[in-house]
Amino acid sequence: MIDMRVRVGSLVFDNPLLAASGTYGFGREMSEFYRLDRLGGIVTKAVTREPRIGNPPHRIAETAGGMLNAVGLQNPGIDSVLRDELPWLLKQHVPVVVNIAGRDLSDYVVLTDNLVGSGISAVELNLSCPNVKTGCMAIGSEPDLIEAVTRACKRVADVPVWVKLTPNVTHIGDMAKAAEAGGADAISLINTLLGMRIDIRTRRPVIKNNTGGYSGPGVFPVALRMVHECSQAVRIPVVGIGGIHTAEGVIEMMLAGASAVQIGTANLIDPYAMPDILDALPGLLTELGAEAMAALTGAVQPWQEGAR
Amino acid sequence: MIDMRVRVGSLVFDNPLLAASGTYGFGREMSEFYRLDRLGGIVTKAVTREPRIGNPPHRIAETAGGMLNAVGLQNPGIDSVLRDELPWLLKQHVPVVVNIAGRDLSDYVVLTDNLVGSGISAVELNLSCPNVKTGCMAIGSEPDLIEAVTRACKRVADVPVWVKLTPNVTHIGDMAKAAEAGGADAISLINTLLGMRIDIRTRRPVIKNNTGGYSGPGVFPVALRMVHECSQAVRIPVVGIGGIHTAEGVIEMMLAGASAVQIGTANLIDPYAMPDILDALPGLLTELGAEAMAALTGAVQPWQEGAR
Amino acid sequence: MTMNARLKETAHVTGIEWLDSENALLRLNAPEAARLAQPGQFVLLAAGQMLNRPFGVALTDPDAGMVTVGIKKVGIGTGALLDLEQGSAIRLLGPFGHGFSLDNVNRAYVIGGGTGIFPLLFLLHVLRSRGVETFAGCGFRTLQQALLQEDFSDVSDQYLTACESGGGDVSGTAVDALDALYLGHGRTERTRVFACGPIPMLRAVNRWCETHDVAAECSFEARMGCGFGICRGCAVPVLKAGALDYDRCCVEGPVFDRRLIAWEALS
Amino acid sequence: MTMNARLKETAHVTGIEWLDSENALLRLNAPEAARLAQPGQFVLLAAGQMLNRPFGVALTDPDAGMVTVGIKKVGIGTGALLDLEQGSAIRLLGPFGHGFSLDNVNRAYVIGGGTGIFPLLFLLHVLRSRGVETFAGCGFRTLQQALLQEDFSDVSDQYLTACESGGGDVSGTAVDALDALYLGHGRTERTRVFACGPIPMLRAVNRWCETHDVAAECSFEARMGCGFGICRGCAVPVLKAGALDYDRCCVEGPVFDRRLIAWEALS
Ligand SMILES: Cc1cc2nc3c(=O)[nH]c(=O)nc-3n(C[C@H](O)[C@H](O)[C@H](O)COP(=O)(O)OP(=O)(O)OC[C@H]3O[C@@H](n4cnc5c(N)ncnc54)[C@H](O)[C@@H]3O)c2cc1C
Ligand SMILES: Cc1cc2nc3c(=O)[nH]c(=O)nc-3n(C[C@H](O)[C@H](O)[C@H](O)COP(=O)(O)OP(=O)(O)OC[C@H]3O[C@@H](n4cnc5c(N)ncnc54)[C@H](O)[C@@H]3O)c2cc1C
Ligand SMILES: Cc1cc2nc3c(=O)[nH]c(=O)nc-3n(C[C@H](O)[C@H](O)[C@H](O)COP(=O)(O)O)c2cc1C
Ligand SMILES: Cc1cc2nc3c(=O)[nH]c(=O)nc-3n(C[C@H](O)[C@H](O)[C@H](O)COP(=O)(O)O)c2cc1C
Ligand code: FES
Ligand code: FES
Repeated sequence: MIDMRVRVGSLVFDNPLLAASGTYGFGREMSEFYRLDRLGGIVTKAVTREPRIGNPPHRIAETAGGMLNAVGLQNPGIDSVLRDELPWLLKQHVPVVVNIAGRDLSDYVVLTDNLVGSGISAVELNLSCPNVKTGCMAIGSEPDLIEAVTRACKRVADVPVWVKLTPNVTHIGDMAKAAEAGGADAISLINTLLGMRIDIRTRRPVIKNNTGGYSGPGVFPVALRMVHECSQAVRIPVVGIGGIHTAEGVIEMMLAGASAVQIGTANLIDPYAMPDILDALPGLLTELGAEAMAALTGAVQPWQEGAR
Repeated sequence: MIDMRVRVGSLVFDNPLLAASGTYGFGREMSEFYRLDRLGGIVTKAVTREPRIGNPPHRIAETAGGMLNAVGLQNPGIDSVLRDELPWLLKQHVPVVVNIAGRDLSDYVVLTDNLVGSGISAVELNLSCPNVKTGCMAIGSEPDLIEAVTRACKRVADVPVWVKLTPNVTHIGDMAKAAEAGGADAISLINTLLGMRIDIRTRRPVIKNNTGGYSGPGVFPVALRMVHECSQAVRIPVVGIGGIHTAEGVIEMMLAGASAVQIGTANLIDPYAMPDILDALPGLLTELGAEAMAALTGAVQPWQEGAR
Repeated sequence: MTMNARLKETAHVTGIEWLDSENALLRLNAPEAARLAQPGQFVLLAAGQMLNRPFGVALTDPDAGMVTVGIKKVGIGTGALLDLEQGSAIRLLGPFGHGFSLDNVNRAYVIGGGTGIFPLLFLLHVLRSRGVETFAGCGFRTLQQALLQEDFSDVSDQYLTACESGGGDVSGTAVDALDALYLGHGRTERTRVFACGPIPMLRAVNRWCETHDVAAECSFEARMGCGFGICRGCAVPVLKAGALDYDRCCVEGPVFDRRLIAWEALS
Repeated sequence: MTMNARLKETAHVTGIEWLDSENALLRLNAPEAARLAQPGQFVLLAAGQMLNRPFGVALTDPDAGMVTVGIKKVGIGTGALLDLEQGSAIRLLGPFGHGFSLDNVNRAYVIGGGTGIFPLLFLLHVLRSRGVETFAGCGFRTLQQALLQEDFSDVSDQYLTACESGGGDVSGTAVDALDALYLGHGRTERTRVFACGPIPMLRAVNRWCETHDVAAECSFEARMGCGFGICRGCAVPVLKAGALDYDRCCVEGPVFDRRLIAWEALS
C-alpha cells in the first residue's frame, strides 16, 4: 500500500492533487462528474471583495502547448461566496483553499478577515493574476509588496496563508523569500505566463484583453525550474503548479521540491483528469520503488558541477 | 509580386527570415541542403574570445511544446571563426550577423573590435544565454549593464549592433529601453526561457547543466507578447524570435511589431523549414491582401479598453 | 447533468456525409450522449488539439445509440474531425448546456443561418414529435450554399429558404424568411421563435421579435475553454437587473432568452 | 552529404517484423536513403514528437529502394514508430553521420550489444561483400533475449553469442565473445574491431583493445537535437591534443576511433 498523504506545513492532504484556482470553479459543476472527496483538495476560483464580471470575450485561445486565458477574475464577490458557495463546498469532505485577489493590501486583508471562521483549510493570496490592471501580478513582482501583503494577511488569518507567485519575474527565488519573510505558510507557483496571440486575418489580438495568461503542458519546464529554485530558496513548503497533465508530471514536480501539486488546465480538457491521474499514481510509485508520496518531495539529485 | 524585403535600421534584407543563433551553426552544414542565399540572413552560433568546449552531455531534452538545451556556447573562439568560418560564410551571398557572448563588458568590446572590417552585416550581443555561469543572461537582466555593454560596443563597432534579450525578466520593456539608451541599432528577442526537467526514474535532471533553455512552438505566445511590448517601448527596430515554425507565425510576429524574424528550433526539426516557410509566404500574403512584407510590421490593432 | 452519467465516452465514427465541399454530417456511435441529449445542447469532441471543440447536436437516435453533428470545416480541429475514418474512436464529452425550452409552446418559428442550422434539425424533430406547429426558415448567401433542404421540409409545416442573392423562396436574410412565415401563420398565445446562427442574424431576429413582441430563444457560440462550466471562458454578455454581466455559454447557454442578452455588448 | 541529395524523403512503411516483444525491424521504402547509406550511418525518423529520432541503418537494398532499421521500444517515439501501419508515410532525413571505415581492413571483429547489434548487420553485409573476414560476437543478458542469430551467422565466418546468465556460446559479455573469437583467429596487420552497444560495453571493448593493441571503431549514441550538425546537442567527449573537447555524434560520429574518445569523461 502506497501512502499517498502529503503535508503542506500543518495541513495534511489525503493525496497531493489539488485543483488549481480558476480551473475548477467552486466545485459544483465538477461534482457532477465524480465525488470531490477523492481529491487532496480544491482551490477555489479567485474571490474578490466586490463581485466582478470579468473581461469581455474572447477570453480564451488555444496555442501550441496550451491555452491563453484572460477571464479577469469573474466571481460573485466574497459575500456571495461565503453565503452561496462555501457552505456547499465544505460539505463535500474535501479540504478547501480559497484563492483571494485584490487591488491593494487592504483588499487582501479584508478578504482574509472575511474568511476567518469559515472552515476552510487555507487562504491562497493570488499575487499573480496577469489579467487585471491593478493588484495581483503588480504586487507579486515586487518583493516588498509581497512581504507586506503576506504579513498583513497573516496577522488576521486563522488558517495557513499560501502565497501564489507569478512566473513573470526575473528572480523567482527573491519572491519566494519575500513571502517567507512575510510569514507565509507555503508558496504556490506558477500562475500563468503572460502571453499574446494575434489573428493574422483580422490583425486583432485573439484575446480581447490583448494579452492573456498561458497555461498547459507548454509551461511545465518553466514551472518545474521555478518550483525547484524556490524550494532551494526557502524553508516553507512549495505547492507546484503548471502544466501537470499526467501522473509522471506529478512525480516530476514533487521531485523538484513540491510538497503538493495543483492541476489546472488538465481539468478543462478532460473533467476526469484528476481522478485518472490519481488512479495512475499508485502503480507508478510502485514501479519507481517509492512507498510514500511525501518521500518524493525534493528528492531530485541535481548534477554537481564538473560531474560526468 | 509581393515585396518581401524588410529593413532593420540601415540594413535591408531580401526577406524577413534570418536563421537564429545556435540553430544554424556557421551555415556550412545547412549549405548541403539548400543555397544559403535564399535566406534573409544568418545569425551565427555565439562566438566567444576563447574557444569553449561547452557543457557536458546530455545537452538536449524534448518537452511538450519544444525542447530544452544547454549547449553552453560551444564554439571555436573568435580567432578561429574569423579565420575558418566567416570567409566561407561571407562568400555565400547572404547577410551575416555574428552573435557574440562574453563574461563581462570587456569581452563584448574585444569581440566587437575583432569583428571590425570583417564584412559582416551586424553584431548581435548575446546578453541572454541562460546556460553559462557569468555574463550573457546575468548582464541581460540588469538594465544598467545592458546599457553599458551596448554603449561600449557601439563605440568600437563598424556595423549595426543588435542586442539580444532574455525573456526571463520582469519588465522586458525596460531591458529594451536600456539597449536603446546604450545606442543599440535593434533589439532581438526572445532567447530561451529557463526551464528544467527531471527523469523520474533516475531522479536526475535530464540535462547535465540541471537547467536548460526552452525553445520551440511552446514559447511563441510569450515571445509574441514581449516583441509587442518592446516594439511599444522603443523606437529602434525589433527582430522577433521564438517558436516560429510556420509562415503564419512569421506574419503574426511581424504584426506584433517585428521588423524581421529569426527561426531557431524549426531548423533542427526539419532542415528545410526556412525554405518551406519562404515558399509559403507569398501565397499567404496574397491571401491576406498584403503587398509588402514590411508593411506588416506593427500592424496589429490592439483592442482599446472598453472595446466590444 | 446527472450523477449517473459519466458524460464522457468513446464515440465511434460510423460515417461522414458531405453536404457540400465545406459542410458534413459526422455520425457517431455514442449511446450515452444519444440517450441524454436535448435539442440545443452540444457535445465536445476531442479534435487532435488541446481544447475540445463544441458542436450542437444535430440529430439523435437513442435506440441505435447514434448522435449526429453537422460540422463546417473552418480550421484545424474541424478539419481533423472531418478527416476521420469510419470506425475511428474519439473522445466525446457531454451533452452539455442549457438547450431550447420545449414547454409552453404550440407554434414555433425556427430560424437558422450558417452552422446554426444543424442543431435546429434536432429541435424541429422533437417539436414535431410533441405536436408543435413548426415553421422553419434558413438563410444562405446563395441557393447553391443551401443545405439540408429536404430534411428541414420533412419536419416543418412550412420551410422557406432565404438567399441574399435571390433564388431562394425568399429574397434576403433568414429574418425575411421569418417575416414571410409569420405573415402566413401569425401567432398563438404560445408562439416562440427559436434561432441559431451568426450574431448579426441573431441580432436581427431579436429586433424583429421586439417589433412583433414575440418571445425568442437564441443559441450562441462562444470560444470555450472547458465546455462544462469551470473556466468562465465562454462569456456571453447578459443583463442582470439592468447591469452588464457575463453568463457562461456552456452552462447558462448556449440557448438564452433573447431578453436576457446584452445585445449592445455583443461583438 | 552531397548537394545533389535532398536527404529528406517521405518513407513508406512496408512492414514491421517483431523479433521479440520489444524489438522489431522496421522496413521502409526510402530510395534515396537506400542508395546513399553507408554502414554506421543513421537516419532520422519523425516519430510523432517534435524532435526526430535517430536509428542506425540495419540493412539496405538500394535496388528495391529499401532501408531497414532495428528499433527497440523504449519510449514514446519508438512506441509510435512501431505502431505504424503498413503503408504509412513518415518523414525520413538522412542518412547522416560518419560511418565505419571499411578500407584497410581484412579481418573484422564485430562486437555488439543492445540495440547496437542492428547497425552491425549492415556493416557485416558490406564487409563480407568486400571479402573481409568477419567474426561477430553479440552480448545478451539471457539467451532468450538473443536476436537475429541466424542473420548474424549468415554474414560471419564465425558468430558467437555471449550471455551473462549462461546458455550462450560464451558465458559473459560481448567482450568475452570478442576474446573467444580472437583466441581462435588472432590478428592480421589490418585487423580491426567494430563495436556498437551501450557505453559499458564500449568501454570494456576499448580496454580489451588497449590490452591487445588492436584498432577499434566504436559507434556511440547521444541525445540529439538536430542530427545533422547545427545544434551541438549531441556532444561526445573526445581528446584533442590531450585536452577534453566535444565532437558531434551526428557529424564526426556516431563512429569514432576508440583512441579519440575521452573515456574517463563518458558517463
Ligand atoms: C455551443 C456551440 C455550438 C457549436 N455548434 C457547431 C455546429 O453544430 N457545427 C459547427 O460546424 N460548428 C459549431 N460550433 C463552432 C465550432 O465549435 C468551431 O467552428 C470549432 O470549434 C472550430 O474549431 P477549429 O479547430 O476548426 O478552428 P480553429 O482552427 O481553432 O479556428 C478557426 C476559426 O474558428 C473560429 N472558432 C474557433 N473556436 C471556436 C469556438 N469555440 N466557437 C466558435 N468559433 C470558434 C474562430 O473564428 C477561429 O478563427 C459551435 C460552437 C459552440 C460554442
Ligand atoms: C546515432 C544513433 C543511432 C541509434 N540507433 C538506434 C537503433 O538502431 N535502434 C534503436 O532502437 N535505437 C537506436 N538509437 C536510440 C534511439 O534513437 C532512441 O531509443 C530513441 O530516440 C528513443 O526515442 P523515444 O521517443 O522512444 O524515447 P523517449 O520517450 O524520448 O525517451 C525514453 C528513453 O530513451 C532514451 N533516449 C531518448 N532519446 C535518445 C537518443 N537520441 N539517443 C539515445 N537514447 C535516447 C532515454 O534514456 C530516455 O529516457 C540510436 C541513437 C543514436 C544517437
Ligand atoms: C481559465 C483559467 C482561469 C484561471 N484563474 C485563476 C484564478 O482565478 N486565480 C489564480 O490564482 N489562478 C488562476 N489561474 C491559473 C491556474 O490556477 C494555474 O496557476 C495555471 O493555469 C498554471 O497551471 P496549469 O498549467 O495546470 O493550468 C487560471 C488558469 C486558467 C487556465
Ligand atoms: C540548440 C540551441 C542553441 C542555441 N544557441 C544560441 C546561441 O549560441 N546564442 C544565442 O543568442 N541564442 C542561442 N539559442 C537561442 C535561439 O537563437 C533562439 O533565441 C531561441 O531558441 C528561441 O527561438 P526558437 O523558439 O525559434 O528556437 C539557441 C537555441 C537552441 C535551441
Ligand atoms: S467554457 Fe469553461 S465555463 Fe464555459
Ligand atoms: S544533434 Fe545537432 S549537432 Fe548533432
